[in-house]
Amino acid sequence: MLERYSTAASTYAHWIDYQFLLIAVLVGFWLIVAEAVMFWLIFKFRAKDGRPTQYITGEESHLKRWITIPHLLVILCDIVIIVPAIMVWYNIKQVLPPPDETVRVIGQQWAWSFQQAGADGILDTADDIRTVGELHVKVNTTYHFELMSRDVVHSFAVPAFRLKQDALPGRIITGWFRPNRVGTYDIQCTQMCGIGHALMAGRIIVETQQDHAAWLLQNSSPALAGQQVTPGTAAAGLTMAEMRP
Amino acid sequence: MTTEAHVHHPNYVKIWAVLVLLLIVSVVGSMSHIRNVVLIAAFGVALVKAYLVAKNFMHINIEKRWVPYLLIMCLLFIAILFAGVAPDVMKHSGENWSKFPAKQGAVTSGGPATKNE
Amino acid sequence: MSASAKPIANTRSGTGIPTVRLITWWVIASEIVIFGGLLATYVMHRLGHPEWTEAASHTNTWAGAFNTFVLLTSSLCAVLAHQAADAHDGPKAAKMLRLTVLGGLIFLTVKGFEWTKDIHEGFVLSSGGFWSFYYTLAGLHGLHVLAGMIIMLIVAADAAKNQELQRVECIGLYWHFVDIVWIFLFPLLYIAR
Amino acid sequence: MSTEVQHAEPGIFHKYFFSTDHKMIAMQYLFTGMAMALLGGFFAYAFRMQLGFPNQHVPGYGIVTPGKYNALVTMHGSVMIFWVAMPVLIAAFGNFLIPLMVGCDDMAFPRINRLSYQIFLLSALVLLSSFLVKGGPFGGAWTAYPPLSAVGAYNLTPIGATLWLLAVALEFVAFLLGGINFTVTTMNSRAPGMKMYDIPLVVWMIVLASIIFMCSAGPLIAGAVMLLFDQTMSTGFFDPTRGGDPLLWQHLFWFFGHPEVYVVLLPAMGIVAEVVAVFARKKIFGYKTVLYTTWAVGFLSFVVWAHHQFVAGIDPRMANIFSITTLLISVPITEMIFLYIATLYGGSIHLDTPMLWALGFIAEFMIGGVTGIFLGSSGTDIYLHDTYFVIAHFHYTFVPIAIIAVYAGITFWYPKMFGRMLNETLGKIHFWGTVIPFNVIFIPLFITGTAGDQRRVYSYAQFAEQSRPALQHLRTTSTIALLVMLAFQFVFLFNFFWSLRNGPSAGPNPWRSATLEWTVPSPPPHGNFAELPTVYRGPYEYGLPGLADDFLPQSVPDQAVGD
Repeated sequence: MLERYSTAASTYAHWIDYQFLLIAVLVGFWLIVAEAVMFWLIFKFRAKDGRPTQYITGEESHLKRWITIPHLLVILCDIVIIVPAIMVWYNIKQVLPPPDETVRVIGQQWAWSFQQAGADGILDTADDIRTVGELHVKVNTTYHFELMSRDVVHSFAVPAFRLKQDALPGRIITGWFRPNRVGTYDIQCTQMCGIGHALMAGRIIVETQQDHAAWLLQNSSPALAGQQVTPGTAAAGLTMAEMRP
Repeated sequence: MTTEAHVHHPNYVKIWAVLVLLLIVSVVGSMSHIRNVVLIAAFGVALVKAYLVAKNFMHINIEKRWVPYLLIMCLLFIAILFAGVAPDVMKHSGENWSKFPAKQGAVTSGGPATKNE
Repeated sequence: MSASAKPIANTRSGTGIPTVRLITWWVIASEIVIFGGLLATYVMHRLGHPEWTEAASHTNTWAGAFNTFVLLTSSLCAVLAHQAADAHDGPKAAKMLRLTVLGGLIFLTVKGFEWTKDIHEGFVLSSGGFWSFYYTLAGLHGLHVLAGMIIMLIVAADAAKNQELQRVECIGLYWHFVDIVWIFLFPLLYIAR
Repeated sequence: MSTEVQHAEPGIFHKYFFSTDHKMIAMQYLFTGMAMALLGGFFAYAFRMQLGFPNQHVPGYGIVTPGKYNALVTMHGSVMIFWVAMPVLIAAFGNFLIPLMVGCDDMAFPRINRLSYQIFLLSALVLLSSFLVKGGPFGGAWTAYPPLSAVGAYNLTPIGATLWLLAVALEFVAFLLGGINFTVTTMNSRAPGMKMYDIPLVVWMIVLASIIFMCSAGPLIAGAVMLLFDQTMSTGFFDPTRGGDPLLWQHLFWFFGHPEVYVVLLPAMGIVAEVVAVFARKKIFGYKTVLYTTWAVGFLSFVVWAHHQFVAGIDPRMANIFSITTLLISVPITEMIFLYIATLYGGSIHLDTPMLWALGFIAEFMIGGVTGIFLGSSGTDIYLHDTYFVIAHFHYTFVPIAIIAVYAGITFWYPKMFGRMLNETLGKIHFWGTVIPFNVIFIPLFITGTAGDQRRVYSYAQFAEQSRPALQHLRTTSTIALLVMLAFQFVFLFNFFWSLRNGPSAGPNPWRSATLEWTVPSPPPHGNFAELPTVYRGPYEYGLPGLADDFLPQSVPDQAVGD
């Protein structure tokens, strides 16, 4: 159902879409029933001369069951909804599949910057590729992201991936995604982060293995491969301290 | 006009003496550097003191039943707040997150951050 | 509120608790969540930051203990005032209330000296997590003490004329609550190390 | 000052500005709330115009720059919740109705009541003053997450942020005083014979709302002090580099913020209950059950708050707990709605304007309720969080609460407040002119939300997927619908003020209602009741068999009925 409005480009996108559909069907049904009953009652019991009002306290069991039975069914539907909802959550946010690659995502007013391993495939070495506003990833590859913020609360959101996670200063939050469709997708910041909030856009470019390899080669210098440098996280920590007036 | 349960006043000076005694206990107890002794001296005694004041000075024991329940309900809400907030604010790392620079070590490329369970 | 011209609403007692005492209980309830929220956050920070213990060791236990003693004593005066009010002895109640106010005054004076010392030693509101909480908690509590003292003087003035004696008990209730808050602040800020 | 508590008519100045009469204070709250509502509506107009017709000069406002846009959305949210919904639903109706409905002459503490309004007015003025200061009003969203709200260098509105915080804190104090007063009055000052289950639902619900507010606001007041110190004294309560934690504020805020939803919902539910009972000529179906569900909602509202923070960086394990509690709270709410619908069964329904509004509330609120399920279940919230789906969802709850139910209340009690009837035709025009555009505004926003439109963004130019023309059409549609809806509000304003003088005189009980406030003249005199009533039965005795009239007022003794 969601695909109609927003392309699904990651493996767990359709989990969320199915969950959305399930909820839509169940609550849609109950909404229609409830509204229908209500309007039918309004019509059926509109004021007519000579028809007295019935005196009903609501304690009568033969009437009360018309509330109780549907209500129990609603509770049943609640359970039918909550169980898969938690499963989806568990699989997206709690258990992380083993990563093929790890990228570091740093939010700051008002840009996303990314740090990913260079040709040597190790993070925090001199040949790391640092990009701003643009993240190049391989299709069908499981990525872990380490999310952090330099200043205020941001939120790293990729609608096409059904991915959303706030970036908090002073925290590293790890998550994962596995793009399964080549293309270019929006990165949003969905947490009010100041005057430039609407300008804090980015793009995720999902490439085929070959394209990505080519991009990697021309952006990381093999000479520097393997040389340890201070982790980008330290930088994030520092800037926060500096930026305070 | 009230349900005057206040006809009988206990001997307040005696209660006050007990409270002061407890105060001394807590101070002396805190001098010892055995952690548990300090904690009991500090908070166990505080609870007793609070109970004595509430019971004898505020007459909460002879007040309408629902009043203590109301106050306890407020405390319960605070307990709920604590239970909901502590896992994020008190801890320095949890499932797939950790704080830095407090825990710089947790920042290793790849793999979820260290779990603390 | 002055003694004159109460609406009938004020004189009714559907719960069996006089209206003034009822509102006092509700005020205390709402105060519990305010202090409770602040204390809860302080406690979880304290548990999460063992390193704050060092800062906490700079607080003067003796000053705290003395203040606790002062507040306990003032609570005694407050409850004796209540006893006198029940015996319809307005002047005595007023005297006891004024003694309670004196207690509050001593409390605040001691606090004043304490804080000047801390500040001279360079510990101010912004010098670290513990001190922020130290000043915020004690400050909020101090404000309540101050408010209690002011209301108490007004009540005492009425009580001296044998008016509104039922208020003596209520301001007493409030004072005992403030006392209880301090009973917990003392170990939290001064003893726990 | 004490003279006007005695039942003598005070001088004009005292009567209108320093009155301790609960009816006058109710009017002060009502008109302040209406004024603020116009302001909030204007903000909505300004930023909806920017979204519907990007980067064009907005008539009456000008160009909406990013900074101004943030300030507009922030102020719209704050004003509509803190300075419209609460003063009108709780303070105005509470002050006017509680003493009348429980059958006493005034609030238990009239001066505390007056003080409450004066502090509220002050808070409103402090908020408005932030429009005049350097940097303009606060723009960090009504949730004011630090560090953005704590550090001037981040939000660029250092003074505005502090003023916003002060205003909110003052407003809380005002409603603590008012709420305690409501509670005490209802508990202690009821008419003789009015037992627990003889209290009209609206009184019950306003009181319970006040209690919920009282219990939930405390931690946020503490949080407000901390944030104030972070802003002005450079403390580090919410600063991670100094041992603080930004999540702490989010928790404290939502620990208040979610109960707040029910603080405004319950009075609305109460108003609707009164109106439905009167115009369906029916006893509320299962009065006690409604009450029990209300208590359940009240308690559960304290254990769901973190569903606003699923993706905010809280420990993911907590999300499961809060997801379950969130769906739990849907259980009593569903029951309550079902009972309201069941009340229609066997009645004889008169579709006067108040009833239209009340039924409109139920119909629309159900949509708001069910869409909450999408957001409460953690799985889907990952995608929908902070999108326009959320906006549409909570407007489908808040507009029924703060607009539709309020209109139900005003049109229902207007005769009692001012002694004259509103114009029925204008009322119906206003109803349809409000409810239809309301749906046209927010149904498109559900769609843009599911398409990934994020909140609080003044322009989607930067986002290829969001700047699709199809979505822009939807935004424009909803903006135009908003213009229509706003236009129809002037019908109401005209009706309101025109009827003050020209409406037909109402008489004490135009709707033939059974509760106590209809036994006194309209408008009620100072001191309300000539002699204070005694209560003999519940508030909803309609359609009793074997009676000449189809309703039995609460204060008519049984022997007078003759059974």
